[in-house]
Amino acid sequence: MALSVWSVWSLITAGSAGAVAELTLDPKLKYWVLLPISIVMVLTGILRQYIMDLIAPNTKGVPRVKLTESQWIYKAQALLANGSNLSAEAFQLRKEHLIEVLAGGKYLVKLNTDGQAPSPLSDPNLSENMFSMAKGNLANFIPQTIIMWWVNHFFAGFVLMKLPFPLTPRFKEMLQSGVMTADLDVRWVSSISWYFISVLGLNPVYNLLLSDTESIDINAAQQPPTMGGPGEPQPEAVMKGLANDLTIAENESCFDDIEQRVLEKYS
Amino acid sequence: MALLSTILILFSSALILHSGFSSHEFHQLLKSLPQDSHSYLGHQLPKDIQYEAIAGIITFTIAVFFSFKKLTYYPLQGPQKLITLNHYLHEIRMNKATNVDNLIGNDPYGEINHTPNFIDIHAKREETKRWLEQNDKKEI
Amino acid sequence: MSSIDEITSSDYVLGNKKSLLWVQDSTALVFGIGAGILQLESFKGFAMFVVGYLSVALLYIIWICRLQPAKYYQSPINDIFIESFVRELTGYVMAWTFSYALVG
Amino acid sequence: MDAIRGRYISICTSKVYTQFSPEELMELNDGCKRYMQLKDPSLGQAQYFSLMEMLFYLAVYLCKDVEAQVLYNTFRDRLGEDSPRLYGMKSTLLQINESDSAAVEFIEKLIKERLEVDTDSISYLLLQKRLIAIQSKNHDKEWVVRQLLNLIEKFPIDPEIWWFAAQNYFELGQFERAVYCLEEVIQLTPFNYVASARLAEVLYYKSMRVDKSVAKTKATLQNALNNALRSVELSENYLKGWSLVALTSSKLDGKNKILQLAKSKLQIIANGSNAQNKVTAELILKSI
Repeated sequence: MALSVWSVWSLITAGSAGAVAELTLDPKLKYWVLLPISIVMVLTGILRQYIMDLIAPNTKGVPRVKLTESQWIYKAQALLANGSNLSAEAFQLRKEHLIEVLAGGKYLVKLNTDGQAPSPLSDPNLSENMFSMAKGNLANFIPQTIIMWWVNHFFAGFVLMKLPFPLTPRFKEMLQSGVMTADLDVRWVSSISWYFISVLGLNPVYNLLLSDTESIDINAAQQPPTMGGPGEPQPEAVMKGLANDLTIAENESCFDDIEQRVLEKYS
Repeated sequence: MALLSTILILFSSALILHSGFSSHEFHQLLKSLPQDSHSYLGHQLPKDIQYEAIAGIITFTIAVFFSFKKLTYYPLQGPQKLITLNHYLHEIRMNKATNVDNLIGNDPYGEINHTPNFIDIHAKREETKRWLEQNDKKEI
Repeated sequence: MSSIDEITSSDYVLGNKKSLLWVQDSTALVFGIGAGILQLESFKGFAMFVVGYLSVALLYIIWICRLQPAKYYQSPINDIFIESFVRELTGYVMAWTFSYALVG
Repeated sequence: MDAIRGRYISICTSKVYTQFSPEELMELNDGCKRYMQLKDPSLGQAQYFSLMEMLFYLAVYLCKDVEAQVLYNTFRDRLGEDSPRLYGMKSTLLQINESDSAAVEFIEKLIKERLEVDTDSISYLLLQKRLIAIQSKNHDKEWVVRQLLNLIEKFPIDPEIWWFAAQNYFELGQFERAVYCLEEVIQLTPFNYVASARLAEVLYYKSMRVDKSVAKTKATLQNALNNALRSVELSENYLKGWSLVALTSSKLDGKNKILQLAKSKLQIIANGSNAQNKVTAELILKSI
């Protein structure tokens, strides 16, 4: 470990002093390879942003009873989480009421499939979710692959640029792919390595260019999570579990020494 | 402040571009020299280009900082007088963060507390009509 | 029950982080371009990044935060110095390589 | 520019315009339109649409029916008819252009045919609320409260219904129930310091009007003080919170320290807040 750290260090410090064979590159390379690749990458990033907005999953309609069911579950969770903002008596009152409601399954939606648990794969909700997830992944993945193929196909087989910092010879295979020179310094790299560098480093550029488009998804954030995503337990089990949690829940009211706290804080 | 910041950013971009171009020219010239000549081996970017580039970077950084403005508000109701606070960012602790709302008379939970969906529209319109009539009378 | 000091306004937390990120992103890119123009190589280039990054962070604390970063960030050291270090480093390296190749 | 935008956005998101007087509405309507014409580049798209929605309701309040219709048409052409906000606007338009019964019919039909089986988390709830609002004119408060309770049974986590129910109970003089509803609001939006202060206020009225025995009055007052303290703990310079702290602690024994603190805080608000708060704080300081 220590050795490798040392060797990297010496590499870094000695990099500029080492005699690097100077190649003279055609300046046209810059204007017809480096710039086009960069521009295309930035543009695809921006385009991807807009496409993601377009294919953002629509909020799907559910029957009203289903909504009621999930809201009661959410309410129990809210009481567990925020119960400390109530006084002890108020908490006790709600606790008893909610335990009764949840354990009794008053708002549970009766499923038509009697007793039979629906197979997870035939659930339309699940496939919908998977589809939207896949769409998101594809929107990320396809442009990347296309650009990589484009760069590899049209700009392969020559040295494009010189990196300003040295690398270990291990990178040679990756960064000089398609350049058939056995002992060329690793700092001379082909176009695919510019692709890699910009994939890593373009985040700040996107942030500067797209800084004012993020506010679109404000509306989506306001909705409370609805139950019934893939792999989540059935609402009946959730309700029973919450009823149990509530039975043992202790209330630690924030009013206990509030006077002291306020006095300390503001005087 | 914003105007100053924009001007500075433009100016510093010009500096950086120009120094980049000069540096480019210099290296093109350098390449036309024989590779083993004395002046090639001991080459260094001319001082004035270096200074220009560094000045460009520093100006840009300062311009970015100048783009921050002190927080300003108008009160939601009452006379419109600009309130300027003496800081650039919002405090995040809840009891301090809500001070701005108190100052301008805002209710961050208004969507709940003003019960906007239960407003009786006809009553509102009646009120307006009455007010308009009174105004007309006054003008006459 | 969480203490009152831990209750924060999430909008403002995010907003403050966003303005910091904007400062860091733009300066990192410009510093990278500058390093390329000056034709800095290896160690000097990285040193320039570290110096630039640190001085921008310090300037931010002094100028924008009024020396009280704890008021505006939940964990000042982490939020200002550590969180976006790698992001800015890669951005810097990209800008550096780009202008190094264009100029040289 | 930032400050102007901030003002309109705040008014729009906090819906405070629903409480404005006609004069203020007029000023807001003109100002907002002027601002929209400037085409501020930092105004996001979502914000733009919310401002447009506000302009629609302003036009309705100000009896500018044609303008409201035009705004609604713009929305419909850009976003389509099927979204909760659009439903709400449509029902309002029906109310002013045709009659209440037309709006009721529209909403009931929509709910029955569509939303009962296929709704997003807002549409059904929003339309039910509107329905109650439209019908409440022809019924008494008891009826409204019954309707609200039915709705709460279906949507137990919507704080707005709870708040409105509390409001109605308060006006009916049933303080105990109003307190319960407000506690629900606080539980659902834990940092709602306005609700805390409102709860303290209701408890204070309860102690004055309903409670018979001394011990009970004291307990209620203590509860009110606690809630008022909670609201100022969440918001340092909250005028209503501090006034209630001062008011309740002056009625209880042995709370001198808190009373002094509240007074000094009120003094600070009287010295350094906006014009409206200043006047109110001074009045309260005099009355205590």
